[in-house]
Amino acid sequence: MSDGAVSDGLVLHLDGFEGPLDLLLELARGQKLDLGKISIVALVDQYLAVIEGARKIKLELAADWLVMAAWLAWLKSRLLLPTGSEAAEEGEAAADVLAARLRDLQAMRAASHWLGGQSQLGQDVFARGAPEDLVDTDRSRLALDLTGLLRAYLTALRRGGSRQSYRPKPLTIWTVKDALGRLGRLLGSLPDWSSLQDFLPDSVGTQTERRAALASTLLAGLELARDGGLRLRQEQAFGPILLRRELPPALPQEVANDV
Amino acid sequence: MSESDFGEQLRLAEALIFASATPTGARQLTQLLADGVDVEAVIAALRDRYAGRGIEIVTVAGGWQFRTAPDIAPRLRRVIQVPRRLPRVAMETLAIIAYHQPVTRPEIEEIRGAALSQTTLDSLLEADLVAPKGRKETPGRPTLWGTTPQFLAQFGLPDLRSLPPRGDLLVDAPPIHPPAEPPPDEFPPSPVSC
Amino acid sequence: MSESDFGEQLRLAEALIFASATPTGARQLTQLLADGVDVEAVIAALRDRYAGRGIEIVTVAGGWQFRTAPDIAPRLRRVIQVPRRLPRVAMETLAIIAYHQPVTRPEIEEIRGAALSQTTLDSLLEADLVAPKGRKETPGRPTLWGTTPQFLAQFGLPDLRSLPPRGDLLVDAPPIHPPAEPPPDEFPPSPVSC
Repeated sequence: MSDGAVSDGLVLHLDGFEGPLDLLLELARGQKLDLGKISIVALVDQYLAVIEGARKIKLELAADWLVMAAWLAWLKSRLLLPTGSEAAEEGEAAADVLAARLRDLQAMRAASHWLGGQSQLGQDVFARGAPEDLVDTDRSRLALDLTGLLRAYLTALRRGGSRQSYRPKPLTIWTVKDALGRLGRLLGSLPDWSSLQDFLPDSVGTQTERRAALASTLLAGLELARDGGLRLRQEQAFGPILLRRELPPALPQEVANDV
Repeated sequence: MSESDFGEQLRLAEALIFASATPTGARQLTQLLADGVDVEAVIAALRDRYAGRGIEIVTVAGGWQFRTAPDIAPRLRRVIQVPRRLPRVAMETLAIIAYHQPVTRPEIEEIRGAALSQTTLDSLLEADLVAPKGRKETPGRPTLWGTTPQFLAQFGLPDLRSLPPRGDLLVDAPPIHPPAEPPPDEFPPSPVSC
Repeated sequence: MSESDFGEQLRLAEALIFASATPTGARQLTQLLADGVDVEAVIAALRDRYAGRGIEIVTVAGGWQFRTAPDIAPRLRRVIQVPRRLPRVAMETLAIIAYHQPVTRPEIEEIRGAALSQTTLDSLLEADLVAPKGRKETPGRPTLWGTTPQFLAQFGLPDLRSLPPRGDLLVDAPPIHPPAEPPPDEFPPSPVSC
């Protein structure tokens, strides 16, 4: 992208440019005029000439080069209109934008150049090659937080739980079997009629458990009655259920009242 | 060699020793300095120049190097605390001990569903986070473990009752194994006095 | 403060700046030095002491650092391995990021009028000269890029304000239009302090 290449025009190698804007900037500088008084129209002509020349050499030309060419052609048509018309003002505004973009790029080129001229660390100046680390790290303390503890606990429980076979919660219900045992033990010591309630376990807590125990004890009583081990009796509906050990068969007169 | 030339050699040697990542040897200096310059004389002059200053030239394996003056180094030293994290296994074990204390090692293993290494328990003991709390009166009389006051301090807890209740943690109530005896269903399990 | 005490403060400051891998800030020095010691005066005295020597104190990236004198670079490069310089494209991209930060990749491409290759961005990132600075709240939320403290250190800049004003860069190329009305995409949006 030397000046020579640009002035030759037709033998320009576009590959050397970083895009249409780069070429435009180079052309603008090639005018060797005060950049402030550069003619946008002349610039457009030059660009279009270069692109035309390049197309003669290689037909494939990147789209952005052609898009820029089309846009510049449009811009030129606007700039050539008599001043004052709406289209002409549109063109001037567009020329302003182009000029601003070129100025920006030019400024960045200059900035890049300025940076490149600085004494670069590791290139032109060197810092200490073996800096001394005067920092001691004390790792004796522990970093602990409650969230971590809880997370760890849940992880442990989940893992532990997943490896265990399912064990149902032990029943606290007073079963028929329990009632049978208790009835068997207590019945002998009660010679007369006793209420079913008397055979409930002492430790049963909630009301539900108490009712369940009552049902179990009744079932156990019926079971024993069927086997002839005891007798049950209820005077009226929902009245207390009484039970008694089966007496020797010498006294059968109460059978009629048996449940 | 003129005095100003020698001064220039000093500048070069000083810069190279400064910029080198490793000690600068005589061979490197010879390569850099003008022909015929006495390397030892250059070093001696530099040593003089830095005498009594904050930095000095020392002879180390393979050459010369700048070092902070020994009397100053301790004053520049800064201690940065970088707290360690507990390994995951230790954290889990600690959590189980905290929530199930007093608890035996086999019980911890059953809850975690994994074996507990002595190293893990040792690390918790060493950090003074757990301590033995007597023995369980079962065959083998295994040691019971509980947390320490240091545990509370580390987690910023006033007491063990300040641990979030297990019920708040376990919405989906994963199956917690019921120990042989009725489990302490409500939590916290008999906060051990610390 | 007596002269010998001030000398001791010089030694301390010298040692700290010398030992550090990165520029030493005023705050670090204040912490180290005796109460009431004027840090700027200490630095000035150190600067005098190293004037004309092989190493010197420079103000860079928000602090002070010892560096080799620029004039002996050509000699040092014969014995010290230096990395390759950044290619022109990378330098231009870096300049655009420095002046327009925070800036998105499409904006960089717009200014250069050319696509920005991944290699270029990678090389700047790898050299720790640029870093992502959040995202722009526009469709696609593109990453915003800015320079790093390493950028300042590498180019010997005390801060981003030390970059030459854009106007000064264009002395050879005065504005095409009278600057009365700024063009739509005006420049530079005040270099952000790092």
